[in-house]
Amino acid sequence: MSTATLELKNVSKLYRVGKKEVHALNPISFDLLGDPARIITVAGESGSGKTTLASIMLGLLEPTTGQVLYEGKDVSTLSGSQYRDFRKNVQAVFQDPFAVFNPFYQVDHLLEVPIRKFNPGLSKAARRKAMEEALEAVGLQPSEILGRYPHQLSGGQRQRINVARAIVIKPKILVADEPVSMVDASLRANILEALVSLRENHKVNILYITHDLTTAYHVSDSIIVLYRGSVMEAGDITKVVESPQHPYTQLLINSIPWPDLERKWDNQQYANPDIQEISGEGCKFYSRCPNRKPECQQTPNLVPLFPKHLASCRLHPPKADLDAHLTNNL
Amino acid sequence: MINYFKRNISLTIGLGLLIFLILFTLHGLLTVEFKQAYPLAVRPKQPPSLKYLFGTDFFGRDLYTAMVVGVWQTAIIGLLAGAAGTIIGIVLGFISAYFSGLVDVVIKFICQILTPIPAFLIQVVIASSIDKRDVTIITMAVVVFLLSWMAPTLVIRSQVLSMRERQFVAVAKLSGMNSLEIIFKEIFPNLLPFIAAAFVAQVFQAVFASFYLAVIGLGPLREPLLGNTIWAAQSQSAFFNGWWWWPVGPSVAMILILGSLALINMGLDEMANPRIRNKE
Amino acid sequence: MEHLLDITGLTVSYYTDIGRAIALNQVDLRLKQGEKLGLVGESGSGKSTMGLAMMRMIKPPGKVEGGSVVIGGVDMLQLSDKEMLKRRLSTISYIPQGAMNSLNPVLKIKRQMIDAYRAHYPDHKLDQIMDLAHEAMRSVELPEHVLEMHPHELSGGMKQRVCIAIGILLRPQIIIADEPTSALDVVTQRQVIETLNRVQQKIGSALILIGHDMGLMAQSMDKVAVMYAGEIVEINDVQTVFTSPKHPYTQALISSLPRLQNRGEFRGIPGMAPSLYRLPSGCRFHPRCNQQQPQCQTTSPRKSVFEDEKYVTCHLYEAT
Amino acid sequence: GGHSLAKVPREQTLVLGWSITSPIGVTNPFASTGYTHQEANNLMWEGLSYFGIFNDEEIPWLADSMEYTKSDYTQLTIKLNAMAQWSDGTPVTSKDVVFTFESQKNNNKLPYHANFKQFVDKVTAVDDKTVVVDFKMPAPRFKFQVLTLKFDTGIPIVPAHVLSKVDNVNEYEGGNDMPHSGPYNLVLWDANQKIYDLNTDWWAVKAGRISMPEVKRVVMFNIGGQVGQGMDVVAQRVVNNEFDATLDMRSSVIGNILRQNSKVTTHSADKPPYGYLDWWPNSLWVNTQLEPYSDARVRRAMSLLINRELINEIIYEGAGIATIYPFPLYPGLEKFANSAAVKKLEAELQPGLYDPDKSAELMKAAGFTMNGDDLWEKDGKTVGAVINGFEGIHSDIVPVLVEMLRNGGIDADINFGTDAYQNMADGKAGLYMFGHGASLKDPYTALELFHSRYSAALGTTAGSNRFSRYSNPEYDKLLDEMAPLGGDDPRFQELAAQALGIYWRDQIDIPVIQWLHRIPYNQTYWTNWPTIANPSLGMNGAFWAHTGMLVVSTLKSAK
Amino acid sequence: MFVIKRLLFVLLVVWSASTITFFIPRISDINPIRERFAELARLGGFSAGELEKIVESYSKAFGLDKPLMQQYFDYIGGVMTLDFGVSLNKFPKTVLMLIAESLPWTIGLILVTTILSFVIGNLVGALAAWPLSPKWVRGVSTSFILFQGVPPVLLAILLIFFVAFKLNILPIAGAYSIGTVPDFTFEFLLDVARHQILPGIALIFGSLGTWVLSMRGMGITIQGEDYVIFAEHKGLSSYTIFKDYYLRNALLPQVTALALALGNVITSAIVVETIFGLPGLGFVLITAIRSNDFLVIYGIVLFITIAVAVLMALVELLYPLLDPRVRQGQE
Ligand SMILES: Nc1ncnc2c1ncn2[C@@H]1O[C@H](COP(=O)(O)OP(=O)(O)OP(=O)(O)O)[C@@H](O)[C@H]1O
Ligand SMILES: Nc1ncnc2c1ncn2[C@@H]1O[C@H](COP(=O)(O)OP(=O)(O)OP(=O)(O)O)[C@@H](O)[C@H]1O
Ligand SMILES: [Mg+2]
Ligand SMILES: [Mg+2]
Repeated sequence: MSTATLELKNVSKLYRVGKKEVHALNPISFDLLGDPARIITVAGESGSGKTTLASIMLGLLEPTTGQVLYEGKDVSTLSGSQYRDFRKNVQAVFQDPFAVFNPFYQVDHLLEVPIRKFNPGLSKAARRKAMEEALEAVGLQPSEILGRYPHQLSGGQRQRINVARAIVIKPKILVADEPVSMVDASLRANILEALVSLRENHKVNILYITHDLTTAYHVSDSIIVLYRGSVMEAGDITKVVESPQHPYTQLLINSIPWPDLERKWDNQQYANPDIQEISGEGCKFYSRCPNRKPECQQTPNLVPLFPKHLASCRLHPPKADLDAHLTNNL
Repeated sequence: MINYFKRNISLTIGLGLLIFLILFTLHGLLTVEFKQAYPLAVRPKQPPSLKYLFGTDFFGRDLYTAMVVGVWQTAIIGLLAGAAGTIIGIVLGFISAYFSGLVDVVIKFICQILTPIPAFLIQVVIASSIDKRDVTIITMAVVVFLLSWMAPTLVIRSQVLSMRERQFVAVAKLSGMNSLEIIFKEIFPNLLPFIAAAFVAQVFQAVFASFYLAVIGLGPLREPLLGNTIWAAQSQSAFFNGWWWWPVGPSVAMILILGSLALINMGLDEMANPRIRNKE
Repeated sequence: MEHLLDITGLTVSYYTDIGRAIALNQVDLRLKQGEKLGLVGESGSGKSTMGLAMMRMIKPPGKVEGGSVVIGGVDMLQLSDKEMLKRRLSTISYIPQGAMNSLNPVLKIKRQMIDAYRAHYPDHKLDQIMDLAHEAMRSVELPEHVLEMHPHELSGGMKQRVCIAIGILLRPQIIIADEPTSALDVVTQRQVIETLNRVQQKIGSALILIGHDMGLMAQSMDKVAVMYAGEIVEINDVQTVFTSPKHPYTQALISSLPRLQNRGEFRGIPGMAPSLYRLPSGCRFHPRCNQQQPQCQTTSPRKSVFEDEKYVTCHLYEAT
Repeated sequence: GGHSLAKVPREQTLVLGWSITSPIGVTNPFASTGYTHQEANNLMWEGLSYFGIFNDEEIPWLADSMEYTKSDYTQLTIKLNAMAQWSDGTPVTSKDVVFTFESQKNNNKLPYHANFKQFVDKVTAVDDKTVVVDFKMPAPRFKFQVLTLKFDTGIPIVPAHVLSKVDNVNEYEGGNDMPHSGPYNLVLWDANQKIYDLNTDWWAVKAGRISMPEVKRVVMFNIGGQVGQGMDVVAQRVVNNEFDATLDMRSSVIGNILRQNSKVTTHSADKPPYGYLDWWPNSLWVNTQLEPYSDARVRRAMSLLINRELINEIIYEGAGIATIYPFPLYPGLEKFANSAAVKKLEAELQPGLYDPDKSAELMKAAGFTMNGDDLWEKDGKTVGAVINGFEGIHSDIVPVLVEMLRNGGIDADINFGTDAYQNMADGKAGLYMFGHGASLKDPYTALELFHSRYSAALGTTAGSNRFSRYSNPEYDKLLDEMAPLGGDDPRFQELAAQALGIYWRDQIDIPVIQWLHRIPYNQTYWTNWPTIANPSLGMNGAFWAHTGMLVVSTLKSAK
Repeated sequence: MFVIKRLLFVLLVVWSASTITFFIPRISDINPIRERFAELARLGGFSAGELEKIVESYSKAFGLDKPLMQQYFDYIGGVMTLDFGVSLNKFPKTVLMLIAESLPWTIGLILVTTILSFVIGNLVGALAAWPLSPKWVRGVSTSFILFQGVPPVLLAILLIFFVAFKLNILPIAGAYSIGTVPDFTFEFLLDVARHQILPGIALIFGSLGTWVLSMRGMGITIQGEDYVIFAEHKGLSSYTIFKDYYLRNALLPQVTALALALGNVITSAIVVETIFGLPGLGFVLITAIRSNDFLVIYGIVLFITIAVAVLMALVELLYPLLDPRVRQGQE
């Protein structure tokens, strides 16, 4: 199995709404290397730029600055066959299990189009077979699913079809933007299981986007924590979850409602999330940070603190001997 | 399907009426003698009877025949103008919304600028500036449609814009569809209720505009268009003279045509409204 | 009268083209003053329907088919429409699912509070009402100037807390919060839940938190009621539910939960939740149950009641 | 605003229904685009004399007499009434007459400019009350056509002491207070109505011309619309006694009015045809310069397709008004029509014949063949016979004519558009339904419409009502010889018959109907309307004609 | 800034409308002045040659002899200052004077009926979508929707014939009773009002259906909104919910359509004013159309366009007061 690489170089995004500017994503660089396949979580609260990042990686959104390189080439300048290759190999599973379906078509449409597009040679029967296999792989009964309209299926079924779509295409890189936020606890496990098996069995690199750190902790190998478009902390998932360094990450981890009577929310005084950001220089978390210092008004860099553990916080001095490159720490 | 029609009563009745009108006209067109829709064909001023189902008018037209031909001609004007307006609207709306940028700005701007100009008055200006010998049912339709494509354009545009943001479009893109395929296979089918509603509104406008043009003497007056017949009855003081059947027949036909369209419009509204549809 | 809330045999159906869906089947529930109950279950299991039925807000095609909802000795289902109108918000209040859109976008928050108040006390003076509004805002930790704002100027968490503020405005005896946090991120989620807890404590009402996030239940509830396909299959204190769940469904649910300790393990519940229109015979859970008994396929289990209004509905336990 | 008019009881008020379209405030007869005598301005402006058509007699008015003082009709002497005076007290004198005439002669924006320029040499005031007009050529009809007020022709006399001081008489509105000689003063004019109050100091009463009018106030109420449109609403208002008279109506409508209100009567009382003959017989005018109408056979073929009896029956409820003449059959003209010479021509040429077969023969002879749609065709073109007309007055007849033509293979259609008149005036169209407002006493004026001096080239404007563009030296010769002759001259009668013969033979246009004025007279408040039984001064009952002033002034209160 | 933008937009609209009205008639060879005089010649004794001379002299007076572009700029300049030129038919009256004379009648009729039909139509539409409304409301709303198809002519004739003529409870036609002298007494105003009732009804029914239809669709959407449901949870009376949480929100988008509706109602007003003999703008317009008074036609087209454009701009300026959500996006 050949590998595919997707590289983000100084990618950032600025939205302009009227006169207002929203820095949805501040410059970020990292690559998804093919082997070994991993699951990288991008976490952060609502509006932190997760979906923006995903859309840019998928080539659905033009970055304001920087480039997205697929196999070393800028995706906006790919030639016909390269573009098709990019499309086939970089895929997504989206958050809203209803919105991904075109209400006009039966659910088959979602699976059939990519098969037809990416495997033009297949016969009708072969296509059907591919669809059935994919559905079974996510624990669905093809006969119960095919030929029905999206509104006739439950949210969990729809979400799993969505994952089945990724299986059918067999991409090298999968961006999963909140694939389980809309389903209930018991189904969540099923879907995540399907994602993990994609990595295991098909060597798919997965960017798992979520604000749910519980599941992130369970499925992923490493994590990038975003806050207002900037990376706050990144690294190996167990390291970050078990000993978060950045105050924001600490807050996040502390706020996880673990389904565990042993691990109740502590009484730590958390910063009020209502406080709106002051744009401009400085740490994005400054206004909410319980430990803020005057020097935090200068923008911190993302620096290594431990092996496979980066953070951008002026409270922590960088370890100069460690590699600061984001990719190498994921 | 049947259940759906049971629930969407307006659509059912509207379609029913429309089918009735179509059958009435088709049956009529196959059986009547066209000449009887024009003056001097039958005994004038006869009230409805078995012989003259809808009576006859001052000029000696058989009003049943006039109605058959009139519904047909009115439908042609409505359909032509409606179709033309809607198609232009769809094309421009799609172009504008999908390709955005300068094209969008220009199209949207033109539409917005033209919208406050009362279309009918411009139609009057045009109709009174062209040679009357060229005023046929077709030119009528053209005149009507000339300034009525902006509304569908704006509606389609805004629908496509919101549609474009829907996730299934992103998914289609990821599935390797190109822009054209996305427009026609993904977005277009979902706009059908809106397009149908825009079309119905266009037809409505066209039928009324042709009626008003007749009122000011600008239509193809010899033809038994419904509007022409109603206005002719008014010109001959039909009501005062006791020839009530003369204006009433075509008026009822007009009410049925437009009413059925309004009901269909209402039904399509329900269809396009996800809150209702989702209950299925 | 020991119990504040006493629901018995509550049954609700939805009548649609496909047929009758029994969304709530003979549900019993008792709650004491100040108790906090988590109502969990898969999507579509009837959680919201239960809340709405208590509010008498089931709308066509839904219909309350039987049972009683007694609060403080009065059966809500027997009241006249007008009297029920008075009870809403003042006796029992419901903070709806999707609070994001629950505030009228064109009215100021203040106005929406005043409306709620005036509906119950038409003659009260504005000053009086404003005092209460300020107090409500304080108790959800929102600055008073939020009253002068419009909903679109608030963040999701703030909107949710405004809804809570409205919900407690008249100090109801029972607060039902229907998935108040499912659209929020963890930090905000925590803030909202803690607000809810604090407020509940302050006015001493009972709280029913609807949701399917077991984590939130573990964090803040006293008792948990587990619903499956329109029935409460188990009610137990939170401790028992998490440590030794009784019903096989509850057991499966608990073991499917991700925890710190079991990283990388996934144990979903096999099979699909049944359609309410085509319910399996006998126990509704039996097709997915790993401890199936012969009688499960044929007979519906009855309640096995433990002390303190806790019960389980399963053939594994002796009916009482 | 701000009017404070005295209240006048309904019994003393005359209410007339009319479509008022002229601009508010224009009362000056010289205002070139807005003035019309029809909208009750005839109550303000008077002529030298009037003509009572039904008595066939002249009614001297501002002039006591008006006589040709040279036997070859080259001089006319006018003697004004000694009492005649303007409403501001200034006497009406020769100065006013001379001013009026000179203005017409010198100002090309005035309607009779062409006549004055053609005939009048000089106008001299002999004394305060005597004016002599010298003509360039014999002008036997000038006195009647131009100086006598009747129907819609003739000129009123205007006050020199007012208009001579105005810079541009064509743009001077006049307004409510302009001095005038007629019996009523305009006291209010808005978009809805014009109100005129009686001038109790009217000179004509003092001069013994007439007794003091009983109508104290005239309200001309705007019924809106184009003349002839929306008459059902007007009819209902007549039945309700809101209007005392209105403009004329279709026969079916007036019949229904009479049936519903017994107080309403008509010229012929409650018998058809409910009206009197207007001076405005309607023809299907044909542009004789335009292919294929330039071929007389085609014109004749079209005439042969017109079934005049059917027209009488369908449209006019049996009133026999279909006609073969380009003039109305008033006494003098009826005598001419019944003369032996004309009768002989009629038998020979059969101008009223309805004969589709013969029509088809002529079309074939003209080179036409019948195509698949049963329409005549030549060189791949059908006879594009769009009949231009006015919806208000022609919406009953034109559709029927169209169908008659179509039944005979002529590809006819209707145009009631706003360009109808222009099409015809410019020679763009072939057919036009319109009246001949010309002859009243002898046929000269009607026949003169087809003189080649009016045969303008296509694309240029044909003079008023000269749409035929006919040109025939033989015909011109007859007309030129007739011009200086009086109507009673036997030579004139002989020449006129020959000219009518050519009109019929060449089918210069296609005469269709005599025009009837069917005016409802409501006798609830006012009686003594001019009718057959009670001719009054002999004037026609149209209150909008120049003679309308006489109609109003002679009404008697019903109470 | 926003105000200036809207103003610019209005100017652009007026400019394009005047450009259209300027050029369309010039595509064909109709010369309005000639047309008008030819028509006048019908009555009088003009001869062909004279007529052409008169036409020429008037064309000069109207500036028609100048180069096309010059004419165009003069025209646009005129329009921008509300100077639409003079009426050919009612010379020397200016078009603006004619509009001013007729405007009071039209404003009375059109404004009142448009607003009434807006209110009634939206109320009925909202009630039709409101689940608590009695069944018959749906019937009423459906019949209103069907009523759209009734030609106003027929409605006008029926009303006149049965209500005014047969029953005799309202005047048949006209703006006020014959012979009344207009003044500002209560009696006169009452008389005028009585005369406006039937034409008003005829006009209202024409536009009612559109409002009902769109409001109904809107209502269905709003009625399921979470805030309406939450309002019920708050124990508000259905009246309060209907008024403040449902109608008010559903009405917002309708307000934008109101300005446009005012422009469109003129079409039916033409017919209705003609049949009822009311001297309003529609009546002036149809008279102008029938008598080829081109400058008046264009003047009225432009006047209405300006009015609609200004109204639309006003609505847009005022809209943020009604809908706070828009307020933010603006600046
Ligand atoms: N099309 C857009 N135009 C303007 N601003 C946008 C647009 N899309 C996103 N934003 C803004 O950019 C920021 C990041 O948005 P993004 O959708 O990437 O966040 P997210 O992390 O995915 O949030 P969520 O958890 O709510 O999905 C937000 O402040 C958002 O309001
Ligand atoms: N208006 C309705 N018409 C028909 N069926 C309905 C209606 N509302 C709810 N139902 C059905 O009733 C059942 C219970 O619905 P309910 O909303 O109470 O579930 P829930 O437990 O709150 O689910 P969720 O977690 O998704 O909010 C579902 O199967 C649903 O399909
Ligand atoms: Mg997102
Ligand atoms: Mg729910």
